[in-house]
Amino acid sequence: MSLDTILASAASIAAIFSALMVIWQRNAVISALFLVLNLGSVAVLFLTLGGEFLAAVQVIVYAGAIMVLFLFVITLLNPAPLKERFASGPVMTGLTFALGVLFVAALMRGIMSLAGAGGVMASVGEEYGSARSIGELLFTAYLYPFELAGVLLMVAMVGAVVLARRQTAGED
Amino acid sequence: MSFLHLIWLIPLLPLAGFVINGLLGKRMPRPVVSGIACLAVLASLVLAVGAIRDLHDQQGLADMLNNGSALSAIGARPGADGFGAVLAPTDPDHGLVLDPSIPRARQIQWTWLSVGNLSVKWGYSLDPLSAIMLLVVLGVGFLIHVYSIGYMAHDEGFARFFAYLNLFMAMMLVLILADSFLVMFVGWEGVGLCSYLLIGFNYRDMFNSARDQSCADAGRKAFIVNRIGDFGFMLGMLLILVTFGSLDFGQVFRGVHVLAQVPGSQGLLTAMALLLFVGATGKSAQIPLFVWLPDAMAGPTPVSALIHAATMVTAGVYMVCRCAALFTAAPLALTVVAVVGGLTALLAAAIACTQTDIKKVLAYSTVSQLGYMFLAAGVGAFSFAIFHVMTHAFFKALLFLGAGSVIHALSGEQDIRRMGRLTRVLPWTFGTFAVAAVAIAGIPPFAGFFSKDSILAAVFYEQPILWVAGAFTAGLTAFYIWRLVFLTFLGSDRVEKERRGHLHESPWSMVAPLVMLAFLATVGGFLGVPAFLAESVPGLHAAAEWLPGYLEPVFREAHVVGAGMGALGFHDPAHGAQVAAGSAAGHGGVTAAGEWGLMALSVLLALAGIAWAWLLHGRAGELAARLAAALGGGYRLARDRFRIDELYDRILLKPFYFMCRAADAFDRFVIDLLVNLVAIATEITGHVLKLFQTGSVRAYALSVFIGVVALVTFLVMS
Amino acid sequence: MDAAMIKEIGEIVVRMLIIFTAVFTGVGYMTLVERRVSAWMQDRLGPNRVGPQGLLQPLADGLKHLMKEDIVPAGAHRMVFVLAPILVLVPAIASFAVIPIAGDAINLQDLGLPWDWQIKPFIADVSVGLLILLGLASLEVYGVVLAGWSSGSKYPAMGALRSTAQMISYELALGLAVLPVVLTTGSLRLQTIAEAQAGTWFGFIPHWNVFIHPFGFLFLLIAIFAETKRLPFDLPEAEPELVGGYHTEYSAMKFVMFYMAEYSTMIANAALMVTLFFGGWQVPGLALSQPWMFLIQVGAFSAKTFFFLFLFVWVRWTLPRFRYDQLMNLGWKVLLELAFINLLVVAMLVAAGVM
Amino acid sequence: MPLVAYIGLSAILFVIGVMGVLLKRNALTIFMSIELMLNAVNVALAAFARHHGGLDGQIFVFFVMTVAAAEAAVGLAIFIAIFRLKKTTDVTEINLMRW
Repeated sequence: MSLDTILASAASIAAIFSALMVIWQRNAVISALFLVLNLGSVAVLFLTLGGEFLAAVQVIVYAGAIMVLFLFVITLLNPAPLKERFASGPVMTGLTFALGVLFVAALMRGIMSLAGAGGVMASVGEEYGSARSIGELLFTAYLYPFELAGVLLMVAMVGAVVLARRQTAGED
Repeated sequence: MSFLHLIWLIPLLPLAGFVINGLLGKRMPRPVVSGIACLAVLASLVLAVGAIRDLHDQQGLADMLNNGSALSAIGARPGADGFGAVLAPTDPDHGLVLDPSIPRARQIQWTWLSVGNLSVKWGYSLDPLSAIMLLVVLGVGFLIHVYSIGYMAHDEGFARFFAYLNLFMAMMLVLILADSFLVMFVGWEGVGLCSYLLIGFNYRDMFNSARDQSCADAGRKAFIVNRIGDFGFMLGMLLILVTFGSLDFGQVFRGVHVLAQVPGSQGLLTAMALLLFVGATGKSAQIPLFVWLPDAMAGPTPVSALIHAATMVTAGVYMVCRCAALFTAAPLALTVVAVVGGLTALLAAAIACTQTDIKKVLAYSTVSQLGYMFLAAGVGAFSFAIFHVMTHAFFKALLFLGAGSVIHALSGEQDIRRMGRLTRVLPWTFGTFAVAAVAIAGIPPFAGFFSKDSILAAVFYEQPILWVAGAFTAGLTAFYIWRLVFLTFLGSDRVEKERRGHLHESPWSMVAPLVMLAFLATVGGFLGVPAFLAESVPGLHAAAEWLPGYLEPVFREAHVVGAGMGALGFHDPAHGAQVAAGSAAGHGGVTAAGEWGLMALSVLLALAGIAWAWLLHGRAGELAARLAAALGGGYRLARDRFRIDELYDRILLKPFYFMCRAADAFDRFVIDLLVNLVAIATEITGHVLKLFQTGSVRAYALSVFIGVVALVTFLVMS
Repeated sequence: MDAAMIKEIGEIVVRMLIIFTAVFTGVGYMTLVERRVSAWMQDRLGPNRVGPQGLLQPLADGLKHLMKEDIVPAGAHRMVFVLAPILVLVPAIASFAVIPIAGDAINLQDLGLPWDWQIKPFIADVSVGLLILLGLASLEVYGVVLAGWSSGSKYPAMGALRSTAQMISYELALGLAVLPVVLTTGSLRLQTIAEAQAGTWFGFIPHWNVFIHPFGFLFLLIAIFAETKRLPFDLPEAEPELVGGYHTEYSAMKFVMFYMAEYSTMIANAALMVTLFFGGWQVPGLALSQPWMFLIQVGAFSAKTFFFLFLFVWVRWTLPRFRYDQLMNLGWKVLLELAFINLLVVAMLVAAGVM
Repeated sequence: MPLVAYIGLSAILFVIGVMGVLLKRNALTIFMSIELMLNAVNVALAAFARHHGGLDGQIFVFFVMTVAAAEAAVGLAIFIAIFRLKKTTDVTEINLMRW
């Protein structure tokens, strides 16, 4: 057991636990906090996968921006916590959950075929996942999608401003 | 840089005038509007004259060809200005291509269409044939533009009128300069559109209240009848495209020469020629599609003069002449052309004798004269056809403009029964009108005499029967035109009282073009003095058959491989040397005496017609009425235009309406029923399906998820 | 546990000891400095009773707060209420992990100690150190927003919303302001950035980024004032308007944690400015043998950092407060654009080969 | 940790996210569950990238984050608008798309 494996296992357990808590909690704020924990665990997983830059971006973008926005909206609106945990009755919930388990089982069966020689991680150099290497790829091979992503963010920004804007008198 | 490089500008300038006047005309003062319109045409005229001069500058052409590489280095960037000029040896596909032997200058500007193997280039070509048409159209067009300044002075749609007129000029120039069938078709349709717009110019006014027709209806009629012809043109084009794989004139005609050698190809060639001729009958108002032209008189008179007398209606003749190679390769088609032309000439002249509307008379006269042109083309005398196009443009435009001047003076009166004794009031108009009348009647030495006589002489040797019709028509022509003169200007004063107060001679802008045209109608004929005449009259040597000689290279090219030429003595290859020398056209060994005899006969016929007109209408008396009564049914038939409109109504429109109603019923009760059944089924299905539309996004997501699970499970298990 | 492992762990522990001790001491004494300096500026004495010149005052304050009653309001969400101050403090402290305090590692034997341990001048050597700093700065928002929400009362909620909006807004300008430095240095590793500022121009002007990116520094300074919610941008806790902002309901040790977080953020940001723009631990033209080099570099770093801490205090007691809409306008409509233009210009100059 | 473990973890996280979307009543939590799913996919992408030794998978993660950010911004704005209208976050109450 290397340090990496210990770290990855711990992060995996944390990720699964926090994900479960996200959907178990009735209070949206607590859910959001567990989601942050989940995102942090995933960032650690990225680190163990050699994604140093990715982990940093995960923290900055997901935890630092997206989830803050979630929390900001939740606290801004401050809706009363809902009484029911789930939307459907217990039978429906149970069935849906069973469906999920079936899905995981099916996926696992498929994933297991990767085990053995097919699932070996490639050995990578020092530069793997660094800001420089990612940046080089982004600005060369993926320049076009990168620019499109910029446009997407721009559109989203305008859309968000328009949607969330309170309609003042005189407008219809 | 010679004027030949600027050919592209010739149609573009009037188009620019159209754009400017069309967009901004309403906001500009009238002098500016008319100034732009006239200057655009004038500038085109200057460019055209310059280009034609350069075309015949042998030295210049040689220099340009020799310096081809140097020049092409200057103008060789086809993309740079879009019209880069390149000379032949270096790059034949772009810019200027010179052929000094014709002489011909082609300017191919860009590839317009490129579909599969078909590649149509937008190109112009200038050769003697298009040069003559160019000068006629631009010259007469410019005069009529000037005339319109005065004629339309009081009209609300001043700017609109000049915009349309300029657009027409642009389209006509495209038609003339076209280097391929498709480009010609653009101009062809463009002038048709302008014709429609201008006929219906006063679209609110009634044109024929008896038949409840507005001017817009007249325009529509012209357009629809033309569409029938255009359809023929289009089919002909497609047939040519399928056969030769190209629409470029040069390639097609080379293909024709090759095809003509193939035994059994006559049917195909005849079909092509006849289909194109259908287009020509539409545009040039020949039997059976001539019915639109008289109604086209609903347009303002300058329009009638420009479009429906001098230029557009001759497009059909021009097209047939342009396709001379094709028509000569299909003798049967050529015969059809001649027969149709002759019959139209006769029929229209007969109708013209009975009409009482001044413009209607002139309209039928136009149809009749166009018939002459086709008659000439039909016997292979293409250069005489073009000669007549030219002289006709001069005197018929003059007649129309004179008629316009009369109408203008009489505040819109068009019925010659309510005119008379106008010589004093309209001296200039009368003078010039009389010149035109003499010219059309065929009295030497006016323009009409030479062209008509040349045609009749050519016809006499090719189709003697048609010559009879032609000669008789000549007499009729002299009769009806002088009937018009006598009724309008001479005789008793029958002008209505309320119109008398406004009587006045037209302003200078109208009179000046009249004088100019009168001059042309007087001397225009000397461009084509028959050879025997020129030889016998001192000082005319230089003028001997100048125009046919000038045009000859174009038509000689059409006869390079004279398939089926044996029947045509006029352009028999046996006389090729003679023809090329530009001297006597040969006429298949006709003697000078025979020529003299024919000429004398036609002059006699013309004089007889004039005398007859004077007898009937020039002096007081009941002779005309008594004659009309004596002729009875025949007269009424001619007066009612042989009831051809009604005939079309009966045999074409009625069955067509019936078919339409049947189709309508079928559509309503069969197709709609099916469609409605489908719609009802869809609606019912929708009503059932909407039950699943709970509005709960979670439910939708769940169904998606079930599908995903099923799919993944299936994939993993298999 | 073999010797190598002991050595490795020992090295890490010593590094952490040095840095965190320094930070906590710094935080404690910053409270004193603030009170003394403000008193000095207002011609007062300030706390000078506990120990000589009041030097033991922080200790006394800490003790006092420890013994106070820890109140959790009735309407509060208990778990989050407890979690919030921790979430504020941890990122603030964690920031120091990547900030280098000296150039080269030092061997404890050089200091006369018996262990042959190489002590690096930072806790974690991360190649994306600057990103980590920015990420941690953005995480501080959580504590603030949760503190406001969990208090279950209006003033803290308002204060939290204000703080959050303000911090999110100025984070962008902050990030954009430091990017030019990254562009010219070509690294996100703070030690590399500090090392790149060695040397001088003409022998007397230090090769510091502040002289290359004066605007970047200016924008960073303004953004940091807003990030730390200090005057003139202390709207979230503006006493006359919001009583005390998001930590109104907090008391005892939890309140101390907020307080500590504020000061440690200040120190971290000051250190960041020093590292990015003022050569970090660089002392121009100095070349000595270990351990003196190490000690002098640490001293230089501390001195520079203290200068900025003093600036914070100085400004706080000098300038008036902005209005909230002015603050937002400044952030979104002025600072962001200017920082962006600055970045663009620098990027163009770099591309053109000028920088 | 071997590739299989990462991918398995990704699958589990993904299904938990799906469960959240299907079962939760609070629109905000549903939204968070979507983020969970996106993250699960990110783990798989990064793991496969490491497996192949290339960086393209990480680039994809980068783009997924971009899309997630855009989605969060617009989604939350929509959510605010809906909350203003219906005064609730309960999706069972929000069925405007019903026939």
